[in-house]
Amino acid sequence: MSASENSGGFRIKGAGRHTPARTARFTFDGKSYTALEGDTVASALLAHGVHLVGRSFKYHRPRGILTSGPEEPNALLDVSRDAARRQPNVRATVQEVFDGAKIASQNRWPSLTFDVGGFNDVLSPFFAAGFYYKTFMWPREAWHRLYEPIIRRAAGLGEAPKEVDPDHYASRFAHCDVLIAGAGVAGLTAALSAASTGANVFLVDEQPEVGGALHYDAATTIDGQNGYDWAQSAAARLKAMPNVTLLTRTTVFGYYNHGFIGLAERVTDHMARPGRDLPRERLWQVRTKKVVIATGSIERHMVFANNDRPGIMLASAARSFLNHHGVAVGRNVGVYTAHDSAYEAAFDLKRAGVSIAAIVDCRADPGAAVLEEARALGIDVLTGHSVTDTAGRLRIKSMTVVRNGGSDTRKIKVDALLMSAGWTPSVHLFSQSRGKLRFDDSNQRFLPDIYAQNCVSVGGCNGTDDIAELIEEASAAGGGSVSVTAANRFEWTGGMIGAAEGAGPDTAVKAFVDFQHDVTAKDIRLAVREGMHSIEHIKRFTTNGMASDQGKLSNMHGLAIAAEMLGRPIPQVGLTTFRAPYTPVTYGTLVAHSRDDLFDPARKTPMHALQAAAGAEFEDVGNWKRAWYFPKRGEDMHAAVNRECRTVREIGGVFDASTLGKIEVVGPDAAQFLNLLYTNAWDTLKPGKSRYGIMTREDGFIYDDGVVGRLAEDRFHVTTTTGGAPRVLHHMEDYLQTEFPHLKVWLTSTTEQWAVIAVQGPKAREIIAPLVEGLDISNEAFPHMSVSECSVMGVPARLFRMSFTGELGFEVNVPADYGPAVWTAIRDRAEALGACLYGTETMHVLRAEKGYIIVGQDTDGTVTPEDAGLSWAVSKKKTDFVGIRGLQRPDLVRGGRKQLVGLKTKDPRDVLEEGAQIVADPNQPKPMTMLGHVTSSYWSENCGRSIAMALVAGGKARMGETLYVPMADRTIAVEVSDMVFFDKEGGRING
Amino acid sequence: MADLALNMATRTLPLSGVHGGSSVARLEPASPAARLSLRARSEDVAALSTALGIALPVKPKTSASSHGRTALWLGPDEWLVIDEGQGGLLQAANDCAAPHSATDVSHRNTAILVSGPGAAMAINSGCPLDLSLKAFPVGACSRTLFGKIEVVLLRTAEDAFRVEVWRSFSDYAFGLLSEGARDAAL
Amino acid sequence: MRKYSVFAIAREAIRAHKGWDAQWTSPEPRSSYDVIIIGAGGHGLGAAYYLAKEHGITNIAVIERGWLGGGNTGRNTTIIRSNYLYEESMDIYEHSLKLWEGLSQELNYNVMYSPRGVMMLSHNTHDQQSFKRHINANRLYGIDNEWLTPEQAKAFVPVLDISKTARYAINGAALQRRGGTARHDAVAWGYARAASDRGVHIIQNCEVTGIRRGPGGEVQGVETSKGFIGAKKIGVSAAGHSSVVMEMAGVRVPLASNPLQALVSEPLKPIFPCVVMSNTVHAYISQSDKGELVIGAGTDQYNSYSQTGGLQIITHTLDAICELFPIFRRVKMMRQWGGITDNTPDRSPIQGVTPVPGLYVNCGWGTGGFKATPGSANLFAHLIATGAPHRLAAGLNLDRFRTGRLIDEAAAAAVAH
Amino acid sequence: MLLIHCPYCEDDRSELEFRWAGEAHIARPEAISEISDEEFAEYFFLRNNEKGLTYERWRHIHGCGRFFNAARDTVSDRFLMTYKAGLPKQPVPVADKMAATAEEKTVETWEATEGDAR
Repeated sequence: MSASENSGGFRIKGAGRHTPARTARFTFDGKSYTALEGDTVASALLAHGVHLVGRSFKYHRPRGILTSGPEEPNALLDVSRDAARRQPNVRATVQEVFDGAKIASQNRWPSLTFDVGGFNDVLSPFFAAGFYYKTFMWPREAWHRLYEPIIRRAAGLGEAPKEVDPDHYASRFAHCDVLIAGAGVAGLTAALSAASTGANVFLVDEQPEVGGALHYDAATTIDGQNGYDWAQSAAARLKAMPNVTLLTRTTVFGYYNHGFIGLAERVTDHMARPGRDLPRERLWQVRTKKVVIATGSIERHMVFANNDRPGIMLASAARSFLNHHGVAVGRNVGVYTAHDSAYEAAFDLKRAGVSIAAIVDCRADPGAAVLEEARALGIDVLTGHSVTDTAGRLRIKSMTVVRNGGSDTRKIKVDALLMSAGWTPSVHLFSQSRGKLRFDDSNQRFLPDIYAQNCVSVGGCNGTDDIAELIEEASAAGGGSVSVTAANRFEWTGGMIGAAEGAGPDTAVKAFVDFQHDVTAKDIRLAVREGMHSIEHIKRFTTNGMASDQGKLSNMHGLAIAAEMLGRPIPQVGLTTFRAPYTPVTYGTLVAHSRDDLFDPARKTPMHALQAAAGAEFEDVGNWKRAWYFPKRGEDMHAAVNRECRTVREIGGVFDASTLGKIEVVGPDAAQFLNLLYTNAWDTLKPGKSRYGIMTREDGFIYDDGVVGRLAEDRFHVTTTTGGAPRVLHHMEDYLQTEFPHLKVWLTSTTEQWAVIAVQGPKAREIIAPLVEGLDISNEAFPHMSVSECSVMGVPARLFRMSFTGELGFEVNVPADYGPAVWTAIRDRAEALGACLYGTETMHVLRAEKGYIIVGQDTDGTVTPEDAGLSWAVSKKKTDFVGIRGLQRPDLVRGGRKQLVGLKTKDPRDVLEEGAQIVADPNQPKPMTMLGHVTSSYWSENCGRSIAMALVAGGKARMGETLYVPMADRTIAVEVSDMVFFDKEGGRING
Repeated sequence: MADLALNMATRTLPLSGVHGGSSVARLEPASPAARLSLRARSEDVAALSTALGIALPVKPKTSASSHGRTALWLGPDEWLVIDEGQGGLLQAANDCAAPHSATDVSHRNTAILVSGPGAAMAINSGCPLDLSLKAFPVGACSRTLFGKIEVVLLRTAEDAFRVEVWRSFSDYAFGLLSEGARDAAL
Repeated sequence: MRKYSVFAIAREAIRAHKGWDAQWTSPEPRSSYDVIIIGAGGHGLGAAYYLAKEHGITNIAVIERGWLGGGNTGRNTTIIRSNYLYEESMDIYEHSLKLWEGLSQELNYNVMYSPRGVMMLSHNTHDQQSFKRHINANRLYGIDNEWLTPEQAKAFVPVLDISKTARYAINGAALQRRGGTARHDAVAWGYARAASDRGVHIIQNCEVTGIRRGPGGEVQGVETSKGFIGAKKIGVSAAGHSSVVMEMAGVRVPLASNPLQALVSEPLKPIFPCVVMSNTVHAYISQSDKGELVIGAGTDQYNSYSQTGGLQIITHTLDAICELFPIFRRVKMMRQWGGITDNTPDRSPIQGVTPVPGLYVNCGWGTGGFKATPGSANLFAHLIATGAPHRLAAGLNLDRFRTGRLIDEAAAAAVAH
Repeated sequence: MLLIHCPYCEDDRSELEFRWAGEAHIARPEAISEISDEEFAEYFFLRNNEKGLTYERWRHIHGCGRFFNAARDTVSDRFLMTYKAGLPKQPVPVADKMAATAEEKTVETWEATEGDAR
């Protein structure tokens, strides 16, 4: 047996462009088949006579292959390379066969030929459009519990992947002068023209090879060659030019604002054994100055009874299978058409030795030339006839034909039926660019009219049918000039939209408009009858055009049927918007590199590795990873934190504070600027001193806080919260550039310049003293809230005397690369003295013991400095700062605002839940009146009890009052207290 | 006090020991350099240029190099000055009497050198800038976006770039550049 | 109005569905009405319905620029929940949720309210504190919302990745079981049918171009593309265009209109049982009855009325979705679209009287408008009928921007959706 | 994704490098502490939110870092001009305004009826 016979009994010797010797094996629903390289799954199956490939969405009707391109609504298959590389809903007409492919049909159980869901077809009279809005309402809970699960199981198409996708995806940004979508005659001509000007050109086509319609159209000659061959040589010429990027297997999926184009390139899906480095798909984000849309047109089906049986397909698809793939779609083929183009399918098949049962043409007067040729080839043509029905359960067996207006029917046996209602220009990208369409009444089609971006449509998508005109148009669109001469064999005429005879209007037949969603002509009529007069209502009520092909075949038919029902011209009924993507795009492609470690940068401090080695658990704070606590062997979090808390207060602790935001504020007006941005007064701060500052926004609510050190008259070292750093800098720049541009001051982020090591506790000075040079750090010379430049371990450092624990404390800032070395030295000294490393949890507990707030935890964007007990930090003398007016608004000065207070549980062992709500009367009915909530709550090992902070309405006036925290299982009584739980006198800080 | 020589802190560089890239786009961490974030008004540019020994560029997207120092225009009042040679950068700025802000960012930034015929394409895996030689010639520089982080790009040769990045973003930058370099080779 | 039921369907099935009435009529406008509502989305149609049903006012026109339900009603991701933080928010969203529970029966129209649960993922300590604050407030207010451990969350949503090594590992979740989804178009159609049945005029393809005011400043009617139509009272419920319409009456409202995008996947067999939201990575996702994964993307940063947005918004959302659910990387985006959301400074809606006598406003629902539909409509009807806000909507007034008494859900929790 | 001309960089750059910064030409009141509650609400909260020509601020945050002003049509999202911060509100050239209005009409009709073609 020869290879070509192996690859299917419907291969036509000498036809097609594939090499017979190059085969690939694949399975479909478990059965093994041989294909030729270059076959699509559709052509490979058809070569073996397999038409039945799927079941429809709603009625589970048997379905075959309708098209040969990305507009395919029926033949959606499950394609896998291995268990993890399984892809549902793959178009058989787009997917190229690769050796080893495992392909399965979808939406059927237990098998494709016997599908239980097919019973829906019998019940279909009940399942008219929108039926589910009218029932399933009783009893009330039944929708969610009973009906909906059944509907959901019946709906859906493919099975979602079950395993994590092991493939990777790539992305590229690119720029060009002209991007051309579509590499048919028009696109290639435009590209040759554009490239001749030296412009940077992107030429993009979704098929594996250029050529567009020349794939099926074997009758056109260009520059004296067969059209397809010309296309390949044109592509070769273009590829050789350095200013041209030619991308095939690449879909222009979206045309966005300002010349921004999204492309999805399929890199490996056609390969049997793709290299490991190859991405499966590549996202291109192209910014182009101009777009040439050369996307051609899409053939429409005829809308008539039972037009959906396997074996019924578009005429151009059959030509494509024959002329490109060398496959006959049947042995005895019928044609039903309203357009001349379908005749050429019959001619090609006839010449290839396939019997043509008849051409049924609903028009009385088809083009003379095609009629002539049909006669010459001995093909029976029935003009003025219609196909009113078909028969055959899993494959068409016959068509029923009637003379228009007559009643005598006759059955004609066929094993395939080709149809064409004419061609719909592909205006999707034009429409996505927000251009406006006009209706071409004489040809019943929408065409580009008013452009919203710098783009031009050429060829079929612009309604230009004549090839010479098309070439002229494309050449001009490219901006240069190119000489191409071409000739068609036939001029095409005809076309119709809407239901053909035999689809109604008043019958119960199923004449499909939208195949995948099982929308029939009568569904659309029903929608109109029910008052749906806008095309958008009709679309949504019937779901016409909402399937995964997004109405490429169905929209025009649906529109025409609705217009007829409404008795209004088509343009008045409207056309639904075309939305991106043109064809579905894999999430993985859109995500591209943004996965795993590259999903979101994980920021680590210079001492991260050292802390990890010390056993730290980390927590996420914004993008940062911060050491949370340092469990020793056998310790849980609670035990570790208790030990750390105790150790810091008794001896000392070392903490990585590097993530705190740092901004260097420099310039002669630096103090004046900070006066405006913070509530505090800064001109009184002397160089060498630091101060806690509060930043409010104009509305008066706390926005950020931090310690600000004055290094010199004109230089401040400002710290911010970890999460607040970028927005605080942006906020400062906003005021500086927009409101206070007269100030001579500049802001520089130095967060990452410095590694910051906080050393806290009674022995803090002892720990760092040997490492510090050039500075007397005694309490007298360097008291609390001092700052100075000095040298630590031989490197220039900034040393802060400060404390977020209430203990004697220092923060050692060294240039970041020196962080690990200094950390190691400090840690060694600390551990030798009995101190420990501590993490953010201990930091939180220790600061809460002292009543220090954390912005974002104890405040939430609705808290004023007064509410937080920080009115001392709001200057009363300043006449202006950001927030000064907002703070005076009626609701911000009223009594009874929520104020930050301490809470002590009556049972000291009870630790409140952070976020728990507080009430005065726990026995009131719901909805209860809530007074506030617990913002911070910890077990304090140092206090030997739980401690908490809370925002409580009128809290400061409630000192000593008993309030209640009702939890799900019990109510906890609490006493309102001040917020300082430890060392109320505050002496330790000056140790 | 302990012996200073013993106690002298050593440097630990971000990206130390990493290398990578592909046949068309090599990736290597740059050597440590002194860096200054320099801010000044236009009337003081001349004085600062003299002080630093390098003509601070005033045209957008351009840089200037002299004696191992490179000044990158980042904004109308902002330059990133990189010193890979003589040192004394911060001092030179501080000695200038004209009003300005000079802030040491030597350790804030680190840099990755990307070189080879696929260098631009590797960077374009995450950077929306037009990196054609026409739009971004040798010596061109800009702050921009690379994936989800901010970087400063400097084209040092037709097929070579310096990517300046804040240190905590350097792993991410290197990772994404590696993927871009791999894809550029295909 | 012919009642919808399984029997009605059976009857129609045997006569080719020829007996169904139009769900609503399309009358020519009268010269004047007692009440005109501008905007035939769910809120506007619902307000008309409740005015007719609960307040006995039936001489009403709902005027719509395009087709009814074509604004945000038909463009959102259909999430319903009421587990908000502040009393003002809980009041209106819980009122709404209660109405959702009986809406299909109330309207005799299956709006497919499906309490499949809304789960919010907690990724860090801050999330946990915030979610527990919500859960506790909700519980004391009589609203269901519960804390789940990662394992419990996984049991509820088996495709969830709860591994500790994830970039943003999950440390728990908040679940409102009564939250869920509904069919967005059906809500507009159901209200339209019920309102039309009670005599309300729904006037589509009619653009309001001006609001006419009398000597005392009071409203007299609207100028439209179909001519002047008189009205004693006007309710503005024109999400996406609230600023434009209010400006016609000379009233400025604190709003910013931003594009909000969403997308759906190709249809898949059931894989995703509820709604999952994550504020830390910015994503929310559910699966429609048709099998599409419905994903809400973010808001574009700039003001726009274009109903389009940038691709980067979509890709960032999908980054997050694939991070949470890595098995979805091979799923395909089938369709993306945009709507216009009207956002207030505190991300809470405005419903109340205006400085113009007879003019009432309902706007600023941001990304939360769909879930509020029945509740907002019901209380808006009360406002228009009585001239004073209902107790449950009293806090949503315009004056709060003067006094500073904001309802800042976003500031309180960064839960914007 | 918009393409924005930065008046400082003198270059067209991707929106990714920019951050929108609200309506332009709203000056902070000079004696802010003395204004009334109404005036404060007006200054802090009320925005024009124009449908059509709007003046707004952007910051080239991942570029030169500068805030600047832009005139944009919020219906088509087309930029009519950008100019440096501190300059007074710039009139939009009449021809551009006409073009913008024409475009606005076009696009609005299109979207208003979701595709009613002419």
